[in-house]
Amino acid sequence: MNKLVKLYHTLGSPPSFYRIAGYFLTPLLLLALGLTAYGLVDGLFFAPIDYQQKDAYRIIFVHVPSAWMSMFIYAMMGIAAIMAFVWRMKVAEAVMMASAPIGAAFTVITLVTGMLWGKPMWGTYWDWDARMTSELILLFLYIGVMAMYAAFDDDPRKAARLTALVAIIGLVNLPIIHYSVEWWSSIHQKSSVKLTGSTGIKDWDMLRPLLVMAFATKFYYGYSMLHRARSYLLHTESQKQWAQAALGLDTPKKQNKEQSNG
Amino acid sequence: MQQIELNNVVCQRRGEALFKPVSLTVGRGELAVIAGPNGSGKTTLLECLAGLAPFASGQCRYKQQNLASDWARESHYIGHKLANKAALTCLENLHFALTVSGHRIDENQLLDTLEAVGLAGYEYQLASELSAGQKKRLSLSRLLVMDAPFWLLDEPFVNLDHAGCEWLYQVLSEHIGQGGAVILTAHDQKKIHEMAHHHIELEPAS
Amino acid sequence: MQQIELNNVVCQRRGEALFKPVSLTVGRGELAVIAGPNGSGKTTLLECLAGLAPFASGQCRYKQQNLASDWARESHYIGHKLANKAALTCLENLHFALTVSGHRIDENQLLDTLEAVGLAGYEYQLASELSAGQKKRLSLSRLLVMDAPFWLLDEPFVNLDHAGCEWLYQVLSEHIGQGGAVILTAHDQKKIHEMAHHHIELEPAS
Amino acid sequence: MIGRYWAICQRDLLAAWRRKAGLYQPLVFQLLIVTLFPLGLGAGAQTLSKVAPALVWILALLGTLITLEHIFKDDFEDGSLAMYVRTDLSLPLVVLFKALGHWLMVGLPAVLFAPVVAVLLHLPESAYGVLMLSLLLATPIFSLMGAVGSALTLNLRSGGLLLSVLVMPLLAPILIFGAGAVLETSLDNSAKGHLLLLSGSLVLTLTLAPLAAAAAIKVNLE
Amino acid sequence: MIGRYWAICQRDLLAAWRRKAGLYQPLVFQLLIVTLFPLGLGAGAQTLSKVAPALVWILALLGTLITLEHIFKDDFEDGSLAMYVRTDLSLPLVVLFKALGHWLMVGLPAVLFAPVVAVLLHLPESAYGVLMLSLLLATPIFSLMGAVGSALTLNLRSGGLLLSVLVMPLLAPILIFGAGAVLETSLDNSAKGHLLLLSGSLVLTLTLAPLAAAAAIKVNLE
Ligand code: HEM
Ligand SMILES: Nc1ncnc2c1ncn2[C@@H]1O[C@H](COP(=O)(O)OP(=O)(O)OP(=O)(O)O)[C@@H](O)[C@H]1O
Ligand SMILES: Nc1ncnc2c1ncn2[C@@H]1O[C@H](COP(=O)(O)OP(=O)(O)OP(=O)(O)O)[C@@H](O)[C@H]1O
Ligand SMILES: [Mg+2]
Ligand SMILES: [Mg+2]
Repeated sequence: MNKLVKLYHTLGSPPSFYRIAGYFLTPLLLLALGLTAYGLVDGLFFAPIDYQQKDAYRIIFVHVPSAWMSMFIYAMMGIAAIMAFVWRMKVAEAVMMASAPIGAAFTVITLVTGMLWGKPMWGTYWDWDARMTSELILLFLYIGVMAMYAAFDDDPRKAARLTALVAIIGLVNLPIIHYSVEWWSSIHQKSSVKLTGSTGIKDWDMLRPLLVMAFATKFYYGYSMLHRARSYLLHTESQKQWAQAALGLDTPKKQNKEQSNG
Repeated sequence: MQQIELNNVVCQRRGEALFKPVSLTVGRGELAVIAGPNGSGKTTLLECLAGLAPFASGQCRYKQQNLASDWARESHYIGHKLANKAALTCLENLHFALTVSGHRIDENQLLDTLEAVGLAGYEYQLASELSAGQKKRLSLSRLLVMDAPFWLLDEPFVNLDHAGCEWLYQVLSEHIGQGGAVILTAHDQKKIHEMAHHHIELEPAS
Repeated sequence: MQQIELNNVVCQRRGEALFKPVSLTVGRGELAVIAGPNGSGKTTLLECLAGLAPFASGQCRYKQQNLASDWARESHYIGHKLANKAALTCLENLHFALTVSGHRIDENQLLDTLEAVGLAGYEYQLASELSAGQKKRLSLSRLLVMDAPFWLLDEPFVNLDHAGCEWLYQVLSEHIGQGGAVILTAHDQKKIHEMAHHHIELEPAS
Repeated sequence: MIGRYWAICQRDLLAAWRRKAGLYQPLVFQLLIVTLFPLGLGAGAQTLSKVAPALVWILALLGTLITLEHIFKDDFEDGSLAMYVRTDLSLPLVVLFKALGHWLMVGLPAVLFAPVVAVLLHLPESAYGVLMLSLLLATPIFSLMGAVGSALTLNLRSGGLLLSVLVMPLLAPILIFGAGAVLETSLDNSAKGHLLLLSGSLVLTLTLAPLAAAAAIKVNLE
Repeated sequence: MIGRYWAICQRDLLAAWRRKAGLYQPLVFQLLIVTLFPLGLGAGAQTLSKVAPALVWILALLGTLITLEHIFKDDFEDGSLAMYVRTDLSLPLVVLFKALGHWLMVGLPAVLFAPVVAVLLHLPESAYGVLMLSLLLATPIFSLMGAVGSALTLNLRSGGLLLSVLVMPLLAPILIFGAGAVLETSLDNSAKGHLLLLSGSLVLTLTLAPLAAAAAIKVNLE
């Protein structure tokens, strides 16, 4: 328990977070790249053809992992937002702001791959199906979070606190979206082709690349988020000594001052 | 003791300290004047004092405690933004300020107050249609009816005419005489410096 | 003669005359000060002079003609509204004012001007993030670069600190010395009255 | 005590009334869109009545959205928000009453006006009751969530659009329930489930939105 | 000389860019409404594609309407409008360039964005060309007429809605021509007549609107 508290405090302080996160960057990036390469090759060339959807289904190896990530990242962002707002943790702010663009990017990928897939499968790029709509709303939530932060370019602390509030409020919206989806589909019988559903995939050769890609995207998120969080911290703490040291501007000014004082 | 104590406080804007640490204790019956060139941080200091922004460092205590609702209730702040509602008449503005801050209201007293600040005849004119000095007078009229002991005034003499300044001097000295306290900022008002018990000159941080 | 002549002019608000008819002739090299208590109509008079509102009665002539584009080009008005764009930096504000009024632009001159008005170091700060006095200085900086001979200034000393006032006195007297002319309003500035060639005291209409 | 909060709400209504504009214009705005839509559609009663529920709802939402910005912004700009914060009033309650003021000005008229729009758009008469009921439940949510958005974007010059972007995704589910309720009724199904969901959302927003908005105001005034 | 007018337009764009919000939010707003409509509708591709032309047009109109207010109001409030009036710039040309700035910020993106909206609403692909062309002709009219409205309502606090009420009836015919053109095309008829009418209106507004707005500004500054 004590160790946990200590870890929390270590990670909570920007300089040590910056340092520790630095160690993880390269391994995470390598893992992400390697797994992606393997997953794509496996998925695009070796996984068996789907008897119904032919080769078009292979887009699933991009679509589904990014769909998962889009939601997972929002949850992470929401948790970071709560920590940022309640405890005013700078590191949590950094994690939150670093997550938003990545999450938005995955959401866009999901939407685009979904649309591309929809054309051959359903004969239309877009239909106002519950899942698509809620994904679109998720994109708006991300945009809202980023726009809120961007609007306060002068005062990063205030911007981060208000943005955290937005992200938290959006979090409340997640289950609502979920239930609205249920309600909605209970009203309208779907005119479109039903999504395969996770239980639909039984073939291990199909499932494997999917899982590999799911891990690859997680690692990528880890890498990209830590990277962004680090530069966020450097940017907002640029006045502090540790940041200047990290930037290689090893405070000759301060030494001068001390000398002149003495 | 009912006094407000500033202990080595510093305010910041965009993450930079604005002035060297300032210490000040203002008790009942005292007047403090904050001076300093344009952009030295007078407004920012008053806003922090009014609780509208946090101090960057240092302690600020009222009645030996950190600033709390007590202080908010017993002080009244008039900044560069005058807090007049453009779409309400002078009378309605005053009426509203009183209601919101939970004071008993007596129409006659309100009319008398408006007359005292030189807005007789403008009771039913919209605040947006007043002249610059009249707007200032309207916001100052709140001081007279709100009976908060501590007044925080940001450049209260600006836009007032000669008579208005004289009147304000008198109001200030009466308020102090009756055990009130005032912290204000001003440029180049010799007379107020003569009246003041405390003089703060903000100096650039570095 | 390049002079502006007011002949028994009256301004009105809500259909009522604000002051007794005023006559005034200001030629090159002269300074006129308009005084009067709050709400006496100084701002309204200046706005009419600036061509932003019509006079209720009387004649106003420039170069023996009714006010026209000549006058608009050769005079510059700074009112209570400072005409700074909140979303632009100081430098951009000045740049824009010059471009729009058709002046040649020299970046170095702009930087020098900002330094002269005491905004060195704030060139790239947004106008919305200046202090009250700095905002005033920014709008005054336009005077220096626009080279209009006639200046119409509504309470130009307000919000300036001591050094700023001194600087403005000097700018005004230099401008007059070089054959410019100034019409301004002010409360309680003895020094400006000493400098002035014309004193107008607005008196209530009835 | 309540009187003091009520004074804030009353003052907003008075100011809106002064400007005249404030009161009847959201309605005229709605009416105009309702007129323009069939014009652009160039279609008969059939298509119209199909899109009617959606349109009535979008209208109510829009009418609210375009007026939200001012809930707190005006108070902030003229300094009166700083005044409220400095009284001993509870900030969440102030928010609640500001939202009430907004609802009385914009939401309530939209509810009362809905039947007119419904007639213009050939909505089946059986659905009028549910239409009004669902709007009555939803418009306060719009005002409350709007208050949160308005508090968040207080000191931004063109906060209006950012506000919409922030608030709309949160209001989308409300729209789904609401329009769904009307649609169900016009298809002779029960709309009970939808209405219950709306009530639930209302209760949730009533409790949470004032707190969130108050927090945003505090941060913004810092 | 033109450079000076262009500076005004440029300055508006810069200020909008500074606020970030200004630029991409009208689009997001449109996208949001497009999302909300089908949500409320709960309907399939068929109904949607029928109402699509009307909806795209109403959206372009709305996006313009909600941003119109600021064309002149900001300049008026901070005193820079008084500055323009006092230079030797021709006021109608100033209006023209202010409208140009507004169009570049709001109208043009709406035009470029229209195909996306059209896809979302299942508009027949054959109609895309005419949709964009008609919007390209009409959005400048919106901005210009909007400038007139904005000039008329300069010094009203909540001018925004009054503005809409003033401007909408004038824009209704444009909407009818425009949506008509798209509708005709999607029914495989020629839209030439409609497009000609739109061009005519554009020429007319280009010449008259700046004069009207300049007159309104003069009156408002008095
Ligand atoms: C723009 C259109 C689309 C969007 C926005 C979209 C969105 C999503 C989302 C958010 C998920 C994750 C659901 C979850 O994990 O709970 C998902 C999963 C999935 N999608 Fe899509 N989708 C789209 C189009 C399609 C199409 C056309 C197909 C194929 C016919 C498809 C097949 C799948 C499959 C098989 C899954 C995995 C389901 C599961 O594991 O639960 N999607 N999609
Ligand atoms: N909103 C803001 N954001 C960032 N910086 C600001 C903001 N407002 C003011 N400043 C800066 O903070 C400093 C102090 O401003 P402040 O308004 O406190 O000065 P002041 O002493 O009141 O000056 P004045 O005498 O001109 O009123 C100034 O340098 C100003 O540029
Ligand atoms: N927009 C307006 N509508 C109606 N009346 C107004 C308006 N603006 C000012 N007034 C009235 O006109 C009179 C003159 O106002 P003006 O602003 O010219 O006074 P002033 O001499 O500049 O005063 P100050 O010294 O306070 O700036 C005042 O009595 C004021 O109430
Ligand atoms: Mg100040
Ligand atoms: Mg004046």
